[in-house]
Amino acid sequence: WDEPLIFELSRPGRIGYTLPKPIEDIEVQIPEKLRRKRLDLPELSEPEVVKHYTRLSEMNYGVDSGIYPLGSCTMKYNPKINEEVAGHPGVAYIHPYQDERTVQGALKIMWELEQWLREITGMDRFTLQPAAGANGEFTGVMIIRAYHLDRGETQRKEMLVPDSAHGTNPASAAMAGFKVIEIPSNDNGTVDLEALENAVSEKTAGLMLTNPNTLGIFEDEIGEIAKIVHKAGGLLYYDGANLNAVLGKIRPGDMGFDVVHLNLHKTFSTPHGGGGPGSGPVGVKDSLKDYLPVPLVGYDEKTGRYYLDYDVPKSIGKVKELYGNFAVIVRALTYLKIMGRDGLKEASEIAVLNANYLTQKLKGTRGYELPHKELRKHEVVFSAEPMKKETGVKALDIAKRLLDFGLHAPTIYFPLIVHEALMIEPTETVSKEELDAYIEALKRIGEEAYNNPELVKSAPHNTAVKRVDDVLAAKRPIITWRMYKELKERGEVDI
Amino acid sequence: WDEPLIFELSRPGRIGYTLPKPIEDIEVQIPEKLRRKRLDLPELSEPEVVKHYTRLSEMNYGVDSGIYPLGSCTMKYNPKINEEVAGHPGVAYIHPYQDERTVQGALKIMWELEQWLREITGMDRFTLQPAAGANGEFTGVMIIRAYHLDRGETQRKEMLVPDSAHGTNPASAAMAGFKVIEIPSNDNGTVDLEALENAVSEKTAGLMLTNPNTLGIFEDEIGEIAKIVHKAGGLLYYDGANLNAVLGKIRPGDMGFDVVHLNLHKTFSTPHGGGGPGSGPVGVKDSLKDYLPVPLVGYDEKTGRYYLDYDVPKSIGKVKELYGNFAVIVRALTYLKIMGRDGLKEASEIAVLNANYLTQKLKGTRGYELPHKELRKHEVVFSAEPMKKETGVKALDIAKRLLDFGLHAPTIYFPLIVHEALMIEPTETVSKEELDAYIEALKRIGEEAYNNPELVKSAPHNTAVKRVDDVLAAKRPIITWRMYKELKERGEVDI
Amino acid sequence: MGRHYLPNSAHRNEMLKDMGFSSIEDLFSDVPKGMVKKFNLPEGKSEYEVFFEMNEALSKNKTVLEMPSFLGAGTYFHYIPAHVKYLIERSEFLTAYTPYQPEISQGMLQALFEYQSLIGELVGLPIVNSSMYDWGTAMAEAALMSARVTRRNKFVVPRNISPEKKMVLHTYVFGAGIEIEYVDWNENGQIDLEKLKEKVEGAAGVYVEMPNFFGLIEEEIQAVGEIAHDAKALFVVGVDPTILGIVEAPGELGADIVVGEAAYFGNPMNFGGPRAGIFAIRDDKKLIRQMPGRIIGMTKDADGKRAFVMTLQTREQHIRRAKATSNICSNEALVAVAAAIHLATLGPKGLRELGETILRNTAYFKKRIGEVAEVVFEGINFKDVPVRFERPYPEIHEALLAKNIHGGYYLKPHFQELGESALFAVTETTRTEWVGALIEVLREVA
Amino acid sequence: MGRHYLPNSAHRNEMLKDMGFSSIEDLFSDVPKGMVKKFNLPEGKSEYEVFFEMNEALSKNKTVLEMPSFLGAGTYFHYIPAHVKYLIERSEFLTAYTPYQPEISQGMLQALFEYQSLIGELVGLPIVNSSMYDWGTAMAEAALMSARVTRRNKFVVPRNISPEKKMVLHTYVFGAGIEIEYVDWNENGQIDLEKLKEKVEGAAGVYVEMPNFFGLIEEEIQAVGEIAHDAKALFVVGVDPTILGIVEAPGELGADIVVGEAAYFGNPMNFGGPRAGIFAIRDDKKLIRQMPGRIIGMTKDADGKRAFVMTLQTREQHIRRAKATSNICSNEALVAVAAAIHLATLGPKGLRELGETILRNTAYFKKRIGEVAEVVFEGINFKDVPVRFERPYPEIHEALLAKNIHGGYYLKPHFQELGESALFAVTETTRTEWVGALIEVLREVA
Repeated sequence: WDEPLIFELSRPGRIGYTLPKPIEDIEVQIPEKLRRKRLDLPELSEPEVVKHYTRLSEMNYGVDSGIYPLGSCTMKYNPKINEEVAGHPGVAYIHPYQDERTVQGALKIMWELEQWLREITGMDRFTLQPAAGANGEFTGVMIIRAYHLDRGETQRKEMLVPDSAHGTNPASAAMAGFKVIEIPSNDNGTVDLEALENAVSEKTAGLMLTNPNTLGIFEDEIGEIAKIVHKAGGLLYYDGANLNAVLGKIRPGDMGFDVVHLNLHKTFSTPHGGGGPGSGPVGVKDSLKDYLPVPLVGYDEKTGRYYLDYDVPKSIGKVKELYGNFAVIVRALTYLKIMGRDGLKEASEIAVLNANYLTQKLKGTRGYELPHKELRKHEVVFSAEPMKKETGVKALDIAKRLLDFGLHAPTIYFPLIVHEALMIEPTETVSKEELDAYIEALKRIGEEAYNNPELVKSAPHNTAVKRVDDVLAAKRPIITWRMYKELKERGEVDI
Repeated sequence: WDEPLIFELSRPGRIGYTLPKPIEDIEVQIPEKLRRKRLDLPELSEPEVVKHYTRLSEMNYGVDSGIYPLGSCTMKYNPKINEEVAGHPGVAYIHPYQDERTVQGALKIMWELEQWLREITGMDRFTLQPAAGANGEFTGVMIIRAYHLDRGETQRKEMLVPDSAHGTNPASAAMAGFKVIEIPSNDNGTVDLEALENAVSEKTAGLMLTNPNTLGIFEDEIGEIAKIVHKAGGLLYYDGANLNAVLGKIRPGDMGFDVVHLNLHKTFSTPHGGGGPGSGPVGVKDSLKDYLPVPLVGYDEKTGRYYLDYDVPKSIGKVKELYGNFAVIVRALTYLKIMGRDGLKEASEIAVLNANYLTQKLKGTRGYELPHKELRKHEVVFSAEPMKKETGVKALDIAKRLLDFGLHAPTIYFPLIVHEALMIEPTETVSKEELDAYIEALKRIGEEAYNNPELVKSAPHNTAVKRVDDVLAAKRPIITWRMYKELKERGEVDI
Repeated sequence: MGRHYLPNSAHRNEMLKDMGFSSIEDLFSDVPKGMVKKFNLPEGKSEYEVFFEMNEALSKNKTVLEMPSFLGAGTYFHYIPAHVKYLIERSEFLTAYTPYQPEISQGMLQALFEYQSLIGELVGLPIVNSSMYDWGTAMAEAALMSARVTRRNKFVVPRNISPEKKMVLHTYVFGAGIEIEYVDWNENGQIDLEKLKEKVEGAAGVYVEMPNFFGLIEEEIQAVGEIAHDAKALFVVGVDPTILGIVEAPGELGADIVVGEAAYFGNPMNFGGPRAGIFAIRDDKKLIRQMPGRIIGMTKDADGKRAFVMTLQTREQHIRRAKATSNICSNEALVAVAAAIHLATLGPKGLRELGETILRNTAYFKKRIGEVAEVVFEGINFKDVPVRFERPYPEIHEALLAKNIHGGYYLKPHFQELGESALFAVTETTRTEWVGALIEVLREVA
Repeated sequence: MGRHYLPNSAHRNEMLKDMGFSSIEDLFSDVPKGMVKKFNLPEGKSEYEVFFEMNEALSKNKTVLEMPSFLGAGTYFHYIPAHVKYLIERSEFLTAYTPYQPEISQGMLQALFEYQSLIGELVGLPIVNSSMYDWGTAMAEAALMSARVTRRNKFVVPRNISPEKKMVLHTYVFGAGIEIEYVDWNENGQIDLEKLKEKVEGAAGVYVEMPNFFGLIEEEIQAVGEIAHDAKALFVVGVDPTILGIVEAPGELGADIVVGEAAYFGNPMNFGGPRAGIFAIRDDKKLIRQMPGRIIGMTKDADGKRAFVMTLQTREQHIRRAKATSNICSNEALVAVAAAIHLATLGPKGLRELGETILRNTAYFKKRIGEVAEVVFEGINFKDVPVRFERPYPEIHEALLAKNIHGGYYLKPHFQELGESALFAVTETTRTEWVGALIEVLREVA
């Protein structure tokens, strides 16, 4: 259905709030020139606010709505116990500057999570401060930068990034002041060793890599890769976006990585919240721990006390205010404790099982091509290039048509090295029936493309809104109610 | 969409639970003859359970979905703060037999609620034990029975009930062993005084009345009614179902009632839960307090301690295990504290305003008749008798057609004294826009009835399922999965 | 003062004018003079203040999370998986009412049908209603129903049931004039079959519990059924459904009516409420017609598609009024849905494991408590264990409480013959260190 | 061990066989030998055990509900109406990701558009993104953006901002080689305009806060803007948005970029996170092209119906990669939605009343604390008040803590010149009795 904007539901005089009275009615005058004049917020009662956002929520697809195989995003089920624990007043109602003696529970949780993450990654020390994956990447590359500078190697200003990498990798490296050097992939979909050999030099700061990579392919020459980079004096950065594939089985530290960021919201089942909050802890080998952001969490075995440790002499400083997304941290630890060693291993195995099941069942279907190697880890990237060539139906059309079946689309047009890419990551929490239905839908869309391409090109047909015009949105941006109102008044918009 | 039964989603081997291990692995043998053999529960993982019930919830209409003007049910908005407070561990995790010293908070809340209810009703003492309105009614009439018996008036076995009363009134009276005498209504829709005069006798135990009554009409001769019943030696019972109309303005005690039950889920904004839990506290005048169920909640001013008081010498006993629906009680007190004296009064005024607004705007519309007096309180009963006669469209059809507009239907075919009754109770928490839309929909359906009656008769058209066949359901009841499976196997059902 | 819940508060005058009224008082002009009063109540407060006050009060309750507790006696600390609570708090379930309009209530109707179905599997009977208030009222309604079905007016009940249930039963049957006849327990704490035989004649129904109030499995429950049926009485079984993963379904043991507490699944203790009474019967027209409570049935819609609807309503108060099978209207729907979700989560394997775990924990507890006090009855216990002390139990209770441990339920006030006994209970949530701490204190004081 | 989350755990072999594999290890055959290891981690536990453990740990935290607290300094105890939390926990919001498929994500897209719109009204600017990580990172991104827009490499910042924000700023601008120039405060604790003038030349941007770290309203904020603009620098205002019901919108005061903390609405303290950074700009093509973060726009669907979609994505990392305006990908969408719901609930009247109440409570607090200690600066305070003591503040802190009161944030480590000062804060949630208790203790120990 159509739900008006909250501003359009406003009626003068309605109130939705209650507030305690001031302790004492002291008159305080804001200087006239600073006094607020206009304030066009909507006026609604609480029941109306609740109805409005309840309806909006019903116009949204979440992990509890059905399969959500968005490649590289690890949309696994978010256990409700995470929410229950994070709803404890001991999370919401504590202030970050409280005396450490009054927040021992919080510090203990952060400390414990760090211990888990150390063992999972093979790293020696972690910061939980970064708010999301990209914030973690920035932290990691800043640490690499600080490391080289500290050693006087000011020339190490080049960060190597494979062409299959997430966009955040080059962006984060650039933010840290690095020059980004792209490394091509070979026919297997993995890093081209020769190109890597040619790219490394005394300017190399490091290589950012995710393994398995965004094609879902394990970089089987990771040993060689690490050797090349380390030999050149560079460091190896592990993008944890795909850790779910090897969780509990293989450790980035054992693969030769020096720095790693994790996405608690992907790998450790904390909800994605429609785009955040996430949490992107960064772990490093001992050699880099002096560069971590402050504060770290310490534990004094003698007194049994946890504390915030600001004594990190060469720290890069802070990448976010305070200590990180604590409410997300609580959820992740809850998940880890429930899963335990064997559960984590089984989760990644089933995630890999599901992705390969889908790969095997879909491959050979007319219109879809499976480039690179067959064996995948947590995700698979098909190409709809044949379909596009033969019918004009693009990856985007396939994605939209999937919505008609009540299914969420895969990630499309990424990684960039695959044309008409469909990047599918089912995760371990979907059932065989859901996978079968997804495969069935993709096959059916393939048939539709060859028999009735218009049906697919004009999809979706069964959704609340039809295909959304993003070109129009960019051409004449309408970003806020005040912009919209003004344009509307000027007759420049007819929405 | 169609969601399968949870049994149909079952796949052998899946598990959705976790349990702690036994403290010690002691072998205990259940005797062979008592050992469980078959157990055909469904097997699902947690994500599947969550998706299933999420989808089911999306196939249901609640107060947050839109207007829900179910007459006599007072479907007001349920403030979320009620849920927040009721979610405190101090509600969920306390055992009813805990030492009173360890549940002072719970007892205080019960005590405080009683004080509010006393003042609101003009009664002297309350039990919070009844689980729902009907359970409260039973409590109330049992108290009346005990009172008469205690006074040796064993012949008082007749309970008077107006013909406009809720079905629970006669049913509760009958359960308590009373003979039910129906009192007719007069043309105003109120109790026929003459008939009442004729009905009372030395056999009269009491009169059960709701005021305003189920037509939404205030029994303006309540003073006379009370006099007649009391003079005959009977007691006056107040059915609190409609208290929302006079909350904070008029007290049943001041109208002459001796016993009253309230519905916390109706009047005090606790959610209805799809049919329960409710809570039906019963209040009595001092003369009846010795008959209340045990335990009552006491407060010792000297020690400042709250306690459970089992010392009620003539108690009727218990009408439910333990102390009532505590989690509901917590919600009701939260609501009362927020509303306060003026808020309660304003709530009932707006409820009455809304019902009369609807009455005034709808009356005179072709097909709808407004029997009895025009002035209503919290609800109004229209009759679709003219429409039925002229077009064949019945109240049921109107109700179903309303669903097509995304609106919940009113209560229909009740009270029994109005033909083709549409009993509409908007409550105070709907907006003028919602009322206008409802009136508009009723008018439009009226027009449809005269222009295209089939459209209305075959409604609903836009709902998840079409009109549901309740005759079939009663003819060959299918009540459980095991019944269904058996019938299916025998080929006796095709659903 | 709550105006934030009242959208039209801002439009009073506008609406009144529109209707041709000049003030709200016009709308109350039919109220006799002097009847409208100003109430002596506190003024309304902000949500924050009320939240703070209520939080303060509730924080004074000592929860079982803060204080190990061995209370049971009909209320148990089971763990409720978090998703159960989350799902029933979705407002489409939480804020709806009885599904009078099935076309927009299929979600709640199907959820309740699933509840009925899950309970049906559990107790081994095909007809289940969508809930009573609690076990006690369900049992009392079973007594009333037995009397209606058999046209007899005696109901036979063992003495080893809870004082709560006895009181509810007496209140409920008073109006119908049904006599309650009690049967003693034998040396094993279980119903005495010989004494039962003496009392069964002319009975409308015979009731027995699994396990009984003393936590004991009634090993001769089938014989009880046979005795009842031989006397043409209905056989009514009350059951703690958490035992049904390991103990045979009462329906398979001959029960005509099964009652019990559904809230042991999916619902926390809540200081005793809300609960939800199980009510199930055999597929027998005579019984069905007399059954109390709401029933959801499967049917079709106008297109022939599967749909659910409230059914067999002609038994109910809104239609039959004084002649209804019960006065129940609001039931405990949401409690039932929570129980259903928990049951669907447990599945057959989980329910068995739950039963086994509790059985083992109870055996472990008996072994340990036996070191410091006397276990009153032999037999197989499930959750509850009556324990006798040499000292007055209230003294033991005080000593335990002083060490932040809550002991059991004092039995003596209701069962004099058991002396200084208390009913201690464990479940799957009982932690090893709790038992250790209890035994340690008892070693000193018992 | 988590198998309850893994439906296909029961079908491993069946699925492997179907695919022509014989074991899971086949699927890892491309992993170099010896790389797969057995981890040294605890075994998985049941949900109950983990719930119990986590509850035990979290209960060790002393919450502000149990201990009156006067901490502020960038994190404040505001009350969040219960419906806000309820609504954002609806799984359709909670468990979704970035709305890449607008056709099935209109709910989140519209909610974020409304967030942008509400913030737009609040700060008086038409372009708002759908959130940064927090105020600190938003401010740092504003510095980077200012440098990109002006092609200058100096950013001017007053010293009266929080140590946290300074540290974030330094880390963020390091890569871009931007120099941070600090401006002192004057005797009123506000930015010193003369000193600003000395440093403004060549600046990409000038930053100022409302109120500043000392809780003081920057009364000459317009002059700061003029000085910035005169030097062709961008004027960047950081704002605590809870003040904007009573203080003029920064957009109206000349700001080119407004940053701030959205999480003060709708989100609890959470030990400092998650938060959500406000980022808003003027409608200026040059600025828009350089703006960081996700932006939701209104558009049409194929039928011409209103719809929402992520827009202006060509600035972003997934398209522009190394040349993106920021690396941000996941943002704080749900935090922003919570803020929007809270704002919609407050409305204009509520926001004004909130501001007034805090302003009055702060004034009351200043009056009372002035009885026992020295208020460091004159001026109008909002929430935070720097208070100087004669004794070392840590001693005062200990004395307060012993009485179950948490005092303010110790300023000396970061602002030596303020001596034994601490930043005390109040909000609308501060209770009269808290202040009373504080003053009583301070009378004894201060």
